[in-house]
Amino acid sequence: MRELAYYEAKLEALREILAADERVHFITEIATGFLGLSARRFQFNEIAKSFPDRVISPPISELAVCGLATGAAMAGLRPIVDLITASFAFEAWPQIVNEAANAFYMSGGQTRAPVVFHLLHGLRGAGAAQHSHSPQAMLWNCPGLKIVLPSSPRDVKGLLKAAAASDSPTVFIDHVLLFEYKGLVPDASEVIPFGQAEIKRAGADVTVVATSLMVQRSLSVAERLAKDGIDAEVVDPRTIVPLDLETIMASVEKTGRVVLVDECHQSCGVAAELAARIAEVGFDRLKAPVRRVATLDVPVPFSPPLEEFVSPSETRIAAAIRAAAR
Amino acid sequence: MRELAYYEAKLEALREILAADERVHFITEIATGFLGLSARRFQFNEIAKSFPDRVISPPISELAVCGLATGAAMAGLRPIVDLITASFAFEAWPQIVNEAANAFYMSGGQTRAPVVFHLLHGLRGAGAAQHSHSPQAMLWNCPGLKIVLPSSPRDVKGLLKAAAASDSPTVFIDHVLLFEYKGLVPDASEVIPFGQAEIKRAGADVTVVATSLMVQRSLSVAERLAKDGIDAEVVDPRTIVPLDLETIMASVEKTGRVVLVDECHQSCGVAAELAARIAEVGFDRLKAPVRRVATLDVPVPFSPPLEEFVSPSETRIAAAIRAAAR
Amino acid sequence: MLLIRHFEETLIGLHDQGHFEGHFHVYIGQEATGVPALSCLAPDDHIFTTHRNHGHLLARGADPARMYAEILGRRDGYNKGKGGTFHIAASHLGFHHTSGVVAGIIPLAVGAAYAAKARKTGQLAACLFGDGALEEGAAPESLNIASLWNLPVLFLCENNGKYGAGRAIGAVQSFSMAVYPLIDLPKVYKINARQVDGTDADAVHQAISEAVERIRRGEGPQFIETQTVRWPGSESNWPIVPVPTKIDLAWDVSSVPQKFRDWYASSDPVLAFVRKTVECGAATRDELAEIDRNAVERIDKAAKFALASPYPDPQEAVTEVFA
Amino acid sequence: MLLIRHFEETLIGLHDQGHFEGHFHVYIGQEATGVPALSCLAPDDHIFTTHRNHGHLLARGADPARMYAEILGRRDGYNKGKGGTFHIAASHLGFHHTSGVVAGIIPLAVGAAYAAKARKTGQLAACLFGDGALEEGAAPESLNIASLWNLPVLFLCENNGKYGAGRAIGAVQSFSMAVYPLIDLPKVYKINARQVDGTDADAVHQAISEAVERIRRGEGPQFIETQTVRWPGSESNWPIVPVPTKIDLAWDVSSVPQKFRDWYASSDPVLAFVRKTVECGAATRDELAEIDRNAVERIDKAAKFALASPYPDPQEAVTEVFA
Ligand SMILES: Cc1ncc(C[n+]2csc(CCOP(=O)(O)OP(=O)(O)O)c2C)c(N)n1
Ligand SMILES: Cc1ncc(C[n+]2csc(CCOP(=O)(O)OP(=O)(O)O)c2C)c(N)n1
Ligand SMILES: [Mg+2]
Ligand SMILES: [Mg+2]
Repeated sequence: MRELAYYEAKLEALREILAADERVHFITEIATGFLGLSARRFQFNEIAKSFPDRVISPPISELAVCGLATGAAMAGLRPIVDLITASFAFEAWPQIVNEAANAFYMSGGQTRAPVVFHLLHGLRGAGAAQHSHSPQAMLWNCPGLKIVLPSSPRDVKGLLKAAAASDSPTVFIDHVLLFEYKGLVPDASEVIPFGQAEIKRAGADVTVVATSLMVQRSLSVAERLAKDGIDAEVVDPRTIVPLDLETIMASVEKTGRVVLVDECHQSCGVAAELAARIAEVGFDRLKAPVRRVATLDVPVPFSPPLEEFVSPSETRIAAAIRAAAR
Repeated sequence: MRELAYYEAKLEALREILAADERVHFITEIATGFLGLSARRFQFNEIAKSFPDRVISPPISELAVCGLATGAAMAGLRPIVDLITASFAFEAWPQIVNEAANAFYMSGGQTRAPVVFHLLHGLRGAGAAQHSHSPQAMLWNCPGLKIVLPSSPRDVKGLLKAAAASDSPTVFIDHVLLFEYKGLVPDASEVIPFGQAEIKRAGADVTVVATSLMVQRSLSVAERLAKDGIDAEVVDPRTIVPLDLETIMASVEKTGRVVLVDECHQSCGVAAELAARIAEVGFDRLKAPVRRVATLDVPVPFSPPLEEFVSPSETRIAAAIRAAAR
Repeated sequence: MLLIRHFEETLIGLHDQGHFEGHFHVYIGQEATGVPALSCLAPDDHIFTTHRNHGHLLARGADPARMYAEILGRRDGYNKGKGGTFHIAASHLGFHHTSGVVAGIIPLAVGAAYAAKARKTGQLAACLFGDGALEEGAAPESLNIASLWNLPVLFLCENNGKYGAGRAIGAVQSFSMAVYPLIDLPKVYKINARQVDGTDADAVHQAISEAVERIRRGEGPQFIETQTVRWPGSESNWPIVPVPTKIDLAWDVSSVPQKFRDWYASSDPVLAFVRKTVECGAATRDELAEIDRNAVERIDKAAKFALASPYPDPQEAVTEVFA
Repeated sequence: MLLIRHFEETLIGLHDQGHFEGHFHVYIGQEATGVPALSCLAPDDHIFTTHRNHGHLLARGADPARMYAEILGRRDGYNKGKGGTFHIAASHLGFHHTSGVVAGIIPLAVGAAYAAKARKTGQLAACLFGDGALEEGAAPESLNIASLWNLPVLFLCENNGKYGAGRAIGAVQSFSMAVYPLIDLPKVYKINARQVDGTDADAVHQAISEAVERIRRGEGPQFIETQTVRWPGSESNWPIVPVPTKIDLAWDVSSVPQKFRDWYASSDPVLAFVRKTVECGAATRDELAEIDRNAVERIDKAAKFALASPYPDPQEAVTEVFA
């Protein structure tokens, strides 16, 4: 095990994936690259230089580019497309949700499209309404796509490797504000299978289910609340398609109290689905209503105090956990 | 009051709207028109001929067309765009969810975009995976859009009039399989305000919340079950943004039992959001888990028995109501 | 061509008899494009097509029985009934994915060409679409990338609007496309492009085989527009057969209802080919009649096979979502 | 032009001092396009612009103080802090909606033109975007409709990639756009199009005023591409100021760091305009220095105003979602 920053683990995974399999092509705007607009983005250059034929910059044509990657996947490659800001996935919506997602099913199992779409979702700080989307809920509403939401250095590495190996179209969604988080990463190459939730913090009182950056935020709140005697268990599904409901329900069984933390807009967000499923199977176990902490249902405002107000902030998470524990 | 078929009421509303307000322009593929591929579509021709300057056929360019309508709305018109099959809204996704939805908020309240997007959603029979989408859940995840889901002749007329008068971008979603339903429609012109649910059938045992075609399907099941002594109340929100949660909760208060019927794919569908909200505020009132009947989480298959199997069919609705009533 | 024609005419009958639901599109009138065009491709080339795919699949040798089974939603369909008419896929023939979304396949075909180039397989990708697809932004975006990256892709635009009330009208400016002629669009992206009469099988064959050669030589994307006159049976949204096609119509269209007669007399590519074949002495009328009878018979059998094929088990609906 | 330049340079300082977060884009190097172009429009014309909007707003007479307040997320911002740098809107000046999505505004502008034509107001819609926007499918789709429906829209494509590492490179074939020159794209849609040197204010003025006249005469959409050389301060993703602009630089760039010197010596449109103004005798160096001092002062005051403006009440975040 070594300690790595999230962005380092992510780059390491990409480098290993490109080195291991010639069929992997990585389509990205090389100048901004795999690390979005983060301060670390220049570190991507080295990879771009190592695989000049397989790391390519496309025109600003997300729709055609996602279609191209999907078609290339149908014809034997395993492309990874970096859309950078998740909101730009909307430009490619018809190809992602209506071509890639349907290809295997619609062809009666004839055609595989092992393509990975990489997105940076969420409130990144001053992204305003157009650059702050978290499209994972919309994508979950489209059967046929696997959806990955890593939250730690170890997970981003192991899950990216699993995504690259997946035979189904996979949307790999992470968050620019995760990049500086540090954590232990195994020396040996690890592939983390889809559909295995992880208890990121064990606790007895309240089950907190969170994804992506919200896992880190929930962990930080949980530590604070522990001092006040509230012992929260933080469960990270890591992939929402497939979803490991068993691990979540085992925790709910224990605590009977649930808080869902999700950066999607609240209505029809990831937390809505989790709330519905948990209440469906765990109705008799719940001691209190399932609480959601999500982005308020307004376009994301630019101004920092406004953005903070609408976001699933530590303040709001803490309040929800306290209320659930009561 | 007169008895009209749904399609007649819809056309009547459109005719009145076009006649009343010069700012209304209707953009549609005139050949297939406002009535989709239904057998009734030719009846639209008469309207097209009455307003030749304001009923126009665009190129097959949904993205630009929805943007055009939105921009025209910003500059003083009140356009209605007919996208026909709801799945084609995906082509226009960036304009609908990232321009129109955000315009008023992002401009700090300066810019109104009174545009209506009309879609025919759902399983229309042999639409297969690419033509059977119900994007209302995805759209509900985008703050800034009003979302209308009529289910009866009277509602489609009154709600279309409200949509045309709305100062916010509005997505008007109906279903080709509703067109032949008949019902009473007031002689005088009626505008049905957004945010007012209607109890479509009063009942004491189970609250069924359904939208669009699912209202009709639920009503038919409710009549059947009444003979077995199960008295279901069918609540139709009519608009999901804004949502009249009060009327829904008043029914839940009474019955303590809830079935949600929704043609979206199940995960993160409309039913998921309703389930989460109802359990949030009605936790103590619920005598049984909230049950969802939605389209199964697979791409929609073409073959009729397969399509029936994945759909929120009468069989599945009846089973859910029986289970809830137990 | 005769096989395609009879396939489609019989299909319309199956629809009229209520054997399948929903919207569908037929290839009648475009046979002299698809048949020669697909004959120019190699067995392992990739092919992407649209809602109007039946003729392409048949031209490539697909089994009409399994196609009917698919269109009728039966278990023996190519897609096991999951796809239907818009989405017939036959991977072994290179049809990986057939999309009903206008222009949906254009980026996909460019992607398959990208893969072929990257993997140095020598394959090309053929992308078969209608004139209307050029109105979608996906088309110019894809033309741009295909050109910049010099990809082995054949764009075949079947413009079925010549003189017609269709979309991009072949011989006059259309109401929905400002670019005229259509081939100016690929040209502006520096893609070699040619227009050809889509009812003339020989002309199509020559144009496509030249384009394919260019692609194989590494000269990058090639664009061919074929112009055909829209079959009057497709004026309404659901096709109707004005008259069942018979060899004899090539010389006498008096049995065709007056309002449809023009098309059969002067625009029908199948009848034109029949006339030409006889005129140049390649076959006699009797020989052609024999071929025609065989085609009819094969189609009859195919339809019977499909009608006898059971519907899939409903539970099949929830399988094969993920690979 | 000087006002814009100082606005942007001061803004970069405000960013470096941590007064606002996030990504932003400046108009440095394009001043000789925006200023004359916007001067050709009528007060009630509609204008749609992008992430690179600051210069357009200022050229139209927007208040730099309220612009800064917006960019700093303060209550007195044009959008009350809800929009930020990418989305500054000023409805009373015709800026209804400013989008950070590449090409997002192109259909919107065409729509505003549609409204103007339908309502017979005599207005036009100006659509200001970068060369990169032509790579998005929204652009050709919109060009097509604008042409078919003969709409009163001015497409102004600011190509800031001349000789640069940018996207669609003005003087050579780019890596991301196969159409070259760029104006061939509108032309293929039968839209009248012209290229002009975007660093030459007079040339821009002439081209735009002619285009505007044509539009007002009902001749339909017009397209102008202005070519500028990308300012070296924007090579990285966050702009840096190589040297604060002063009038004297017009004649002596020795204070500019070597690697940036070229641009200031030969590509800076503001300095070129300064030189030209003095050369042709329209103003003396001293007079210009005075104008410059006034601009600096105005910008200073504007920045102070914005810094003093309070943040909005957080509760404001949930207001004005619906009209
Ligand atoms: C994105 C999208 N928009 C609209 C439609 C509806 N539609 C189906 S076929 C068609 C016409 C297509 O014209 P063309 O591409 O010329 O093909 P043709 O049918 O003439 O062969 C349209 C508009 C669709 N399938 N997809
Ligand atoms: C749809 C979309 N894709 C990608 C981006 C990221 N992006 C922001 S600016 C930019 C470059 C735009 O180039 P150009 O249009 O020439 O404008 P310039 O910045 O050169 O003025 C890109 C790719 C975006 N904002 N929107
Ligand atoms: Mg056509
Ligand atoms: Mg540029």
